[in-house]
Amino acid sequence: MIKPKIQYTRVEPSNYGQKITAVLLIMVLIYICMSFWKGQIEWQYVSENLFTPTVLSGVWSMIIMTFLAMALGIILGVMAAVARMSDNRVLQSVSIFYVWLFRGTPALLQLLLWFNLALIFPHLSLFGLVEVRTVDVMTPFVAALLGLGVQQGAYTSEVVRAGILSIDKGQLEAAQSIGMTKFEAMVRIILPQAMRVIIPPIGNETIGMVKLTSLASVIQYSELLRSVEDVYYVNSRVIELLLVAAAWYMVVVTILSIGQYYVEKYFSRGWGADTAPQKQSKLTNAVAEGE
Amino acid sequence: MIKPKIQYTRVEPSNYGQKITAVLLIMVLIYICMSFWKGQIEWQYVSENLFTPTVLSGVWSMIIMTFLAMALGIILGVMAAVARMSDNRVLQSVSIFYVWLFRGTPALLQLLLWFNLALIFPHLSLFGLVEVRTVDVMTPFVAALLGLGVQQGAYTSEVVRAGILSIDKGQLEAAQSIGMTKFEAMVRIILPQAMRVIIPPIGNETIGMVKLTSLASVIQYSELLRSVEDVYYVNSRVIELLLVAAAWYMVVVTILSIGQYYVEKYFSRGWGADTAPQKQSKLTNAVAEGE
Amino acid sequence: MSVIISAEQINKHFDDLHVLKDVSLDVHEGEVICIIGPSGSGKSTFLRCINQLEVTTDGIIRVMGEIVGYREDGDKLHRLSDRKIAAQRSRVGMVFQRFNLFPHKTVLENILEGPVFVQKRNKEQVKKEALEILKKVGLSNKANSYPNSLSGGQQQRVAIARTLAMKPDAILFDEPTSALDPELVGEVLAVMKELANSGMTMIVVTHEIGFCREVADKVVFMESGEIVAVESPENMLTNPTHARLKEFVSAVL
Amino acid sequence: MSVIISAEQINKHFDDLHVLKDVSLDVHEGEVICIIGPSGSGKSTFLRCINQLEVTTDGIIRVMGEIVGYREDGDKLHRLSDRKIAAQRSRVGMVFQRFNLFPHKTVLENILEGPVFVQKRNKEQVKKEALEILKKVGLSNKANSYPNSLSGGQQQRVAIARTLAMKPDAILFDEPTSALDPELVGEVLAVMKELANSGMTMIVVTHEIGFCREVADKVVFMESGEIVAVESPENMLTNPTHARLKEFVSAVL
Amino acid sequence: ADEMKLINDGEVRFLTNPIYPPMEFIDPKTGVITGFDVDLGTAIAEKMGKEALWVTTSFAQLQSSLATGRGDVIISGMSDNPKRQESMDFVDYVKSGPVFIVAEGQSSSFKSNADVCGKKVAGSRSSSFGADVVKWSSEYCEAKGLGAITFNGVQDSNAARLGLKQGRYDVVVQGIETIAYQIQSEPGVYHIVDKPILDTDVFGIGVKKDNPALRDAIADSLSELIENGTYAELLKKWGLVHNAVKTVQINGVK
Ligand SMILES: Nc1ncnc2c1ncn2[C@@H]1O[C@H](COP(=O)(O)OP(=O)(O)OP(=O)(O)O)[C@@H](O)[C@H]1O
Ligand SMILES: Nc1ncnc2c1ncn2[C@@H]1O[C@H](COP(=O)(O)OP(=O)(O)OP(=O)(O)O)[C@@H](O)[C@H]1O
Ligand SMILES: [Mg+2]
Ligand SMILES: [Mg+2]
Repeated sequence: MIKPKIQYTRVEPSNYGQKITAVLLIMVLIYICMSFWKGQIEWQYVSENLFTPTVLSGVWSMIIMTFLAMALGIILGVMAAVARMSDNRVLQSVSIFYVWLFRGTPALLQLLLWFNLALIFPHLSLFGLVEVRTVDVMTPFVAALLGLGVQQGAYTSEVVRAGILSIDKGQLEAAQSIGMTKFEAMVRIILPQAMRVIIPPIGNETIGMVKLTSLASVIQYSELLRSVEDVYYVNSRVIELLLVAAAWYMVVVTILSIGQYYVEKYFSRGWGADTAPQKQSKLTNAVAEGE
Repeated sequence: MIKPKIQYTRVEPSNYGQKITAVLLIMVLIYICMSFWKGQIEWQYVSENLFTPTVLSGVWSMIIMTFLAMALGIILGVMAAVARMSDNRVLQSVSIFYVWLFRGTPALLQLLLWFNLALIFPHLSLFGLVEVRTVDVMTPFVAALLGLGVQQGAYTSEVVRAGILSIDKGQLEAAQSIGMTKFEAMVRIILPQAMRVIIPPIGNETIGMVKLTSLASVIQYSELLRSVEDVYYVNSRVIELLLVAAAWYMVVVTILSIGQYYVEKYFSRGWGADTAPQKQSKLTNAVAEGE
Repeated sequence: MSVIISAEQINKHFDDLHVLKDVSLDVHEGEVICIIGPSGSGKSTFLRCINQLEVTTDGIIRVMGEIVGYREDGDKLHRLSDRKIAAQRSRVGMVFQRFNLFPHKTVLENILEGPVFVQKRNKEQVKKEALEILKKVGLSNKANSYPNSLSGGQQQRVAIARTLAMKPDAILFDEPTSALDPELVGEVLAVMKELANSGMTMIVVTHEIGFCREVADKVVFMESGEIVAVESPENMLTNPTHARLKEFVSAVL
Repeated sequence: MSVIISAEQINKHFDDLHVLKDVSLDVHEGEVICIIGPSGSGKSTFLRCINQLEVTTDGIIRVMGEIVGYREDGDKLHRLSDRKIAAQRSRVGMVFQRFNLFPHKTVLENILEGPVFVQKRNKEQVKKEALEILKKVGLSNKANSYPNSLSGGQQQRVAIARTLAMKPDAILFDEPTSALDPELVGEVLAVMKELANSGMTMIVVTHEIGFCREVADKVVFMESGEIVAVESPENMLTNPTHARLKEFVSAVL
Repeated sequence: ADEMKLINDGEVRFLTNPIYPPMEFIDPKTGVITGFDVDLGTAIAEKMGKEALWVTTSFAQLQSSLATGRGDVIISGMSDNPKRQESMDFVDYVKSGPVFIVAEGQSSSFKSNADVCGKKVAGSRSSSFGADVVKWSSEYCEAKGLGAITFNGVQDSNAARLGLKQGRYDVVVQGIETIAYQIQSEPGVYHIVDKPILDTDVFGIGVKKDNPALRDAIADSLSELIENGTYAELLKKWGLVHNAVKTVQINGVK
């Protein structure tokens, strides 16, 4: 029943809606930019201070602290997650308590408590061998690292746990059936796969950490915010210096986001050629890629 | 080939490891508690200040701000996520830009910028009808709400997007095949299901928000931290007052966590009796339940 | 008998991949067409094009004589709005391999969703009809259960009920039994048979050769995006004209 | 012929649910046992008990004469450590319905994982053997592919290869073909047949009656946690002694 | 002359950061702002025939709050100095001076300001104390070969005192006007080392540069208060009698 075929030309809608939104939004943007430019902001203070040594060293301290605190957080987080999922009831309880305690209090408070630990423990001793004054150990750097890292660990442990739970139970069983213990299976089979689910939220939290380091300014750790504050306490140019800080934060965060993209890509190896009919992996993919 | 059956008694291992860890950990805990007790902390300041009107009103302001900022964040977040996933390129770009900008800068900075918005826009007008001084509108309360809520929206939009992506594409297709438009399907079918994946991270972020409100103290919004600061600036009992704040934070966070549990339960209705062989829902369950 | 669905030389590309190649097919009122063919041959894509879940790259599809997705204007085809496409789509039902029931709604709510929310029909009236349909598919007692508490076979029968409640002109089935445990296949096929006997126009992609033989009016064999053979169900088994079809049928059996 | 696996009146409860009821079975060297039965009858649980993925609540299982999971001491059974149980487990291979390949490792890495990491055998030596095995299952050219780039049938053959590389005393198959597209079932069954012919001791839970008839030495029919009948594969089809078995076989066919 | 500009005609809005007892702080019992500055501001407003309204903000936000019009004047124990005079005018109202304090137990080793040389000193980083101490150190310590002071700028003077208690710092520097209050509220903890290291520090009431009429009105009111004895009375009430200025000056610090 083949009829003579009419040669139709297809006409797609011209998308006026889209074009109008575009023009409107661009106008709003220009207006905002102009207001910033004409507002009571002295732009030369921004450009002058962007690359002063004080600000640059603040940026550097911020980056260092972000990475060290995240590293500590990830180590503690994985340990807490594995403890939570072990068969040992005691370890389970400790993990739950740890997460509850450190997720429950603000970072600022934890920083202040670590920094002022000497009020509670004036001296620290190592197996009775060496005894040191707490304030000598608990420098602003160490207090910031502990305050931020230990709290991060509590958050990370939940992320890691979700990642582990997202892995099909069959993976554990397959690993066990070739003779691995539960622990070996966790380390060699489950965790590497869980990484794909874990990395995106960890990426978010690293970005969060960049900004959290700003709190360390209260305990004299001289990161970026503290550096620009030092400048504006002298010249009273608050907004201008905050914009300097904002610019640097944006730069660091943007670079981190790009880094996150590549790390994610690395951890999804083996999922790339997704042609086989494995519904489960497609699904986890989708969750994971929702960065 | 049935052999005579020996009646064996099974002996489970006595779990020395577990018991030893338990005893050790309890000893450490007791030691820490005792140190706190004997340390240079004047406990009567803690108990005295726990229920003073200043502190209680701080707690109340913190709770109000948490809920309002989260509400604003969720509204903005859902809008941004839907915009990001729409077919309209302009909306997509706006959404991406929004998320990039507000995730990239610290909350503290955003608060300060909102609070000082008058430096850039001295007056605000509503369609040229009413004109008001920006500082009259931008009270500490409004600035805190905008600063925290708008930033939260950027984070929430990513959570919502991940939730939407986690829903099987078949759901959209089934909804379309009974005559829904993409938008209707999103609202009636996809989002309600995505809630199960969205709620747990939102729970985390609400807890984060409780603590984030402490930043609003810099712009004189009188939440909890600000209230205890007011007290310790006068009596110099910093650690004691911080412990008061910590106690309140723990209480609020714990209550929220319990609330989160019930909300999650509500949104998993229909997934409860998980007996049917639907691998996909079992999996998302596992991800979701990793609170 | 009038033509319900007609595909006229449709083509579909996914980027460089040419998935459907000049596929033409007419489905008449009350006809049951079975489509068989190896994996990746484009069976699902064909159904999805009919239901506009995919947009064809060339050729036209008509349902009840009306071109889908476009408004005809001389030799120009203007793309319809989302809302209009949705309305067209609701006139052809679709049953999916993986059921795709809405897990957050009960069985009854799943069935009411289309007629009440989309078609804006009277809720009480639809409810009565829905219970009727549920009875027909043998699930009267499950109206208030959630889908995930049902077996796969029960879920698929609910999916069929959901489609029926829309009063479609035709129903497309995409491998409706291949996600089911072997023991559960029978109950779904039984419902489909009854449906066919009641005169519903159906296109069924399936590997159940037995079902084809018993119910189909025509069997369409697809391979690499082309309709290679259209056979009567009797010939397909005993005396297929096409060599590849012969090979395929004996492999699947 | 020696007994490789013997189950002696084992019972398994999940809380209140009594899933295995006094199940006893001896499997001799080189024997192929097929287990069939309706969904939920405890077939998977039985295999999982043998491989200690579940702990029995009563009764004992021996592999090569050694009680699994426990050390015998007079009339007492002392639970073994995780490490020892893992070692016992590696002596019986297991092939799962959903393949369970490690998606982050290549095919070759999947196969090497057990022998190299667990059994600490020489990597180069094992690699040679692994390539040999891959050749046997017809996948020499896929050694460096990732599992998700393979079809289901190929994945299942890799899973079999992974198990073989462990040089197990017996292999348990839990519905190895029921997650596969119909066209892909054949290639996996072919590998399993060859394995059976080569003298491997196997327990196969399956719905493929054809395979049972051709390869099995005994067919075990389970229902509600009990072994209801043990038949020769010939009798099962033509003249089953048990009424329920007859019913089941004709339903599945 | 220019007309006096106020945000709302009948009231003077005072910007202040109430964390600095006894100058301004929140009374923990009532939750109400109080202190010397508060009393003085209220009196000045009264003299001008206006209502006094208190707007609190952090110290770093005072200047921008003045610029954005959240308040008409700043009165918050803010030192008058030439840098700040670039963005506002000051009506000087109280003398101050940074003074060293140590923990009571250390009092024997800190007999005079010279003993502070070579030690770790902490002070609020948003104040001018840091610059003062460094300058003093180079003039008095290093010049005499006594070793430079290392200055730690901390969050506020509270944090400095907290560090002092833990032995993190040897000495705290803070305004002479506040130390009496601290010693009274924490008896037996602190010891004042010596006289203030500077006697030229003056607190000023800040007014926007484009509002000279308001500045002059405040200066006039303050002069009247000094003359009629109200000023002296308030100083006495808050234990600040040594901090009195003789006459009102505008931008007195050069
Ligand atoms: N969204 C898509 N993007 C790109 N390629 C696609 C898409 N959907 C399908 N294809 C490809 O189109 C071809 C036909 O797919 P289709 O699903 O229609 O086959 P099928 O006959 O239904 O196979 P099966 O029996 O496996 O369901 C395949 O090669 C497939 O990979
Ligand atoms: N972990 C578990 N917890 C509780 N009940 C379980 C568990 N695993 C299995 N069961 C129950 O035990 C019974 C036997 O299950 P099993 O999986 O062994 O059946 P089967 O014969 O393999 O069925 P199928 O053909 O569907 O795979 C079922 O009723 C099942 O619901
Ligand atoms: Mg298909
Ligand atoms: Mg099973």
